Amino acid sequence: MSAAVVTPYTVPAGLMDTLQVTVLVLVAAGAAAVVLTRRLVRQVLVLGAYGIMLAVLFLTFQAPDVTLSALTVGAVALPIIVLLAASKTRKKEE
Amino acid sequence: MRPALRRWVFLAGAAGLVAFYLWGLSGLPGFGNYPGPYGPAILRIAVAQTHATGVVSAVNFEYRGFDTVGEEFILFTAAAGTAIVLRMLRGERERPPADEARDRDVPPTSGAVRTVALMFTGPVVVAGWWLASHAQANPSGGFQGGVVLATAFILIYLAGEFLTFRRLSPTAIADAVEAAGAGGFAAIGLAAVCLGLPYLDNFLPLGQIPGAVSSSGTIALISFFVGLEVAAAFILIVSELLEQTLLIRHGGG
Amino acid sequence: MQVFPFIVVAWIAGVGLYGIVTSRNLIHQIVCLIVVQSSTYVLLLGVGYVTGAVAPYYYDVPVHTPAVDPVVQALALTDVVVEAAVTALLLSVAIQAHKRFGTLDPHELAEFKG
Amino acid sequence: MDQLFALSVAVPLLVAAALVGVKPLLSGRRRTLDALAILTAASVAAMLLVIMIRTDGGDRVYWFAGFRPFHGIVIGIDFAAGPLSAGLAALAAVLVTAVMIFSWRYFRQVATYYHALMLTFLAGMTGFCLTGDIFDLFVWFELMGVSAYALTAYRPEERGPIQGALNFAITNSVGAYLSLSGIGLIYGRTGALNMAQIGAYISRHPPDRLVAVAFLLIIAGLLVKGAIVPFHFWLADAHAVAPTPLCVLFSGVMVELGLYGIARVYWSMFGSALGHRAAISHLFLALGVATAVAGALFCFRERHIKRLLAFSTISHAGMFLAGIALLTPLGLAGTAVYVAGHAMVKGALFLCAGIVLHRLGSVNETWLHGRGRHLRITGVLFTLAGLGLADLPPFGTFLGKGWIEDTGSAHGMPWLTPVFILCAILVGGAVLRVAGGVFYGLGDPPAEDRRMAQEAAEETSETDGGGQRTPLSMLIPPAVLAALAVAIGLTPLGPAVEAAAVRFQDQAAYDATVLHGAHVAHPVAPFPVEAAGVTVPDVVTGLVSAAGALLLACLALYWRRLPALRRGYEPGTGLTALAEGFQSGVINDYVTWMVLGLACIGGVLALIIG
Repeated sequence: MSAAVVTPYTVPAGLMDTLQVTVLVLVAAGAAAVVLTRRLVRQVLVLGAYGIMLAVLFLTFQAPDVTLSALTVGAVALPIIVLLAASKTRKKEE
Repeated sequence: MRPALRRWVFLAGAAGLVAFYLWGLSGLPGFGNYPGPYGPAILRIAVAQTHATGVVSAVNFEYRGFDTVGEEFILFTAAAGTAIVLRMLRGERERPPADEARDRDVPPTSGAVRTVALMFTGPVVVAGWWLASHAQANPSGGFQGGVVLATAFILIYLAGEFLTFRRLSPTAIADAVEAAGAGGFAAIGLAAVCLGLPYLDNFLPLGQIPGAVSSSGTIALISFFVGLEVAAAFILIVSELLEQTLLIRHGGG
Repeated sequence: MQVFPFIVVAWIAGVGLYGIVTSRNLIHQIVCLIVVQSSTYVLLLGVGYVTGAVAPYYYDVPVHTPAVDPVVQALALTDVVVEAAVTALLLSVAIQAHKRFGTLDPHELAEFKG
Repeated sequence: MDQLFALSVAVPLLVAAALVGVKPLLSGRRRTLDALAILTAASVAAMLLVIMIRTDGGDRVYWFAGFRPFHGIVIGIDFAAGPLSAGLAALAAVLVTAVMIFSWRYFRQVATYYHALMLTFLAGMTGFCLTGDIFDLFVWFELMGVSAYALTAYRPEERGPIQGALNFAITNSVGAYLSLSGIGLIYGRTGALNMAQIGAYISRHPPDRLVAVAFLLIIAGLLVKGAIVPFHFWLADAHAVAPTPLCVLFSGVMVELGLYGIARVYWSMFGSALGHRAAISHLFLALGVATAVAGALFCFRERHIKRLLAFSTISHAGMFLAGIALLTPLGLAGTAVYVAGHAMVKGALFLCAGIVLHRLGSVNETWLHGRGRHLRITGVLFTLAGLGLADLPPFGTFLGKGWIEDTGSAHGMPWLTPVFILCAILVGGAVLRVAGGVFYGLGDPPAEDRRMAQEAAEETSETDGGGQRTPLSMLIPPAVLAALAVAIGLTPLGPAVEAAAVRFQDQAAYDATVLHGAHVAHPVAPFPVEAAGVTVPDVVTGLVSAAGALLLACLALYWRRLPALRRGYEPGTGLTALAEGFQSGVINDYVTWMVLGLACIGGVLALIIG
């Protein structure tokens, strides 16, 4: 089953490959950026951006369902929760 | 361990583990060559068997529905756990949020933000509802819909109406909705058992047209309950955290 | 392209673990845990991908068009929920730790080991 | 009867949801809540016991939503249970019941969520034991984990819990995600999630690298859960701070579930595909023995009673892994009996520690010295359970350990016997030292270790404490557990347990049962079946262990009164500095050790597979 299938809806292979590689590189860089951003509030923003990149990656992997989840959870809900926790713990330090 | 030493120990270990992983990758079919047979088998039978055109939903709520029961209860447990962990401690008291206090030191939410946020609330609720009720057709489902529904409540908070947010989502009601969502899912499974069928059997009529809102039997119903559960769980978690941030003050502070 | 996505998976997981190991702030550490878990989505969707196939939705595509694996997508969805749940719980524990001890540094917290 | 499979998970989940849903109605009706939770746990235990007995003649498979496999392709999720898996789940349910009864009077006030979380925890453990699907295994693993993290942090009034809960949650989550990666890899290779189907697929092919990588990653999370060196650090931190009733579950069954998971994935999926049985057996034997010895040494030096018991659990986890790693039916049967016996005595010990904490407000051995004299019944129970932990016949523990040693000797590993006896002596000696000092005031209080004293002093006010009498509802559970431990030792279970073990180890029979609905009447044992009965060596090693433990306890208690050697050295203290270095309490360190440990095991696996 190794031969690539072709359907009327198939994106040309070269285009798809380029797209996937580009987004994969972006995701890899994004992951590093999330980890290396040590300031919390800034990290939340980077995390949101990383979530969006993941969502795009999943779209290129033909997974619209997971894309939606990655957007709603990874790019919206999780950053909000982390932001709340960060702001709660920051207040004390003042 | 001292941080510098730890970093080197970790890097050595990680290098070894990654090398081991790469060594093993030779046995994995290359990217894009998924060999099956699970996926193709599902794709072959799903639409005819469940009348759901969204095969992922069919897998989530039907073929592997039992996983989803566990998953919903993970979320349920996490919401309950958040509540248990963040209970008010001795020496803590609630005070009015800064923007409601008499000596307010934050500027009021700007009119623009307020208007935009409130304007979006309605469409977001509609979008969430639509997503939760179209699991059987489109890339959507109770999970995404639930999160979007919860977002609507967060928008109300963004509009500067935290007390409204709190009033609209009192913990007891959110708890009840959450329990109804998670419990409802488990109960649908039990209903099948009561009919003498295996747990989670799709015992409802599947409808005539695959993909229509009323098609696919229990899939649509389960997706709806999942939506309830997810929305309520997220609202609970966010409101617990918001309370921590806005209302609770330690001791004299 | 044959193994590149799987190398990215190792990179994401490795970077996330590196973040956990070097972090001096619990919330930062929890965010790194999110990164570690995100590697599993990429892995799952990566192994189920079929070059040239469509997404597994037959709403406006004829039934039996070759599609990518729907099972991994269902698994990834489950995984996303698990991530959100674990993160929320961990963050609330971290908040509690900060309230109690006034710090989020794992080294300082270890002094209060009980 | 088959519906019991689904009900044993669905019922506790449904009750948990119902308890939270009608929370406002139940507030202030603590007893209703307690009764509901106890009733649910007990009925789950009953269901699982029925399953255990009914599967005696062969594994039973339950297909959710009725999706049976066609042509060997599985499209749904199954529960596939035999006596061992159902028995382990039943053990979990029995312990949850005992713990809920104990909590009746133990907690002054308790949130509704506590009961709900206990029930989801139970459902997670049950699902984990019964499932036949590798991803489903992960889901229940996570449900179990999330419930356990929340319950560990349940008492945020105290200083400790937060640290322990965080270490526990983060290390276990990292392990779980590694497991999930392994599941992804094996799925990418086989296109299947059902363990039988995966096993059938990969054993048709020569052993290959990807299978080894997937195996290591999948067991990573289970090794963490199973507290195997060097993945064990979270355990002592979590036990020290978790509410005492919860410790019973952590030590008695949750850790063992991790090891069960390893056995399950090995014998249903990887056993025949990996090949090289001898080498793999040695690898895990080494891990097990290292864990057993390290846990026993750390146990003996500990003064915080709950941490002490936690380290003894690590030591036993190592012995269990060694028993499984022998790969023989008798080894597995011995482990099963050992796990059951250990769960009972360890549960009794923790519950007694809970009573001490309830009445005296401390778990610091030094401070408590001689102060527990008036807790007569508790003292007797604690001492008896301590002897049980030291494998005194007729406690079930001696039988399990004896079988493992028998099969070890028969397969060219006679050195296993002295190692096990040594571990039992150290662990039992530590527990009996506590018993003698706290409840009978024997000897001298052990030297005050400043750090440990501080830790133990923080462990206070879990309950209202200081009651004049120990409530009966707190004494009955440990007494029943100790009695059950004796019952396990006296019941002639040998042939039945060994038959179950043979069945568990027969991968072909498991495949046929799950994939083709076959009934395999006579599973094939991988090794000649040795007789499982009470033999003279079993009794002798058990007696030697118990006597050694008593002697060691006396030595430790009267150390300073001995004429010679009495200056400058306190038994067990030499390890303190070493322990400080490893058991640092810093999550970063724990994750580092985990990665390093996995890399080492991976390297060995790579050498084995070649």
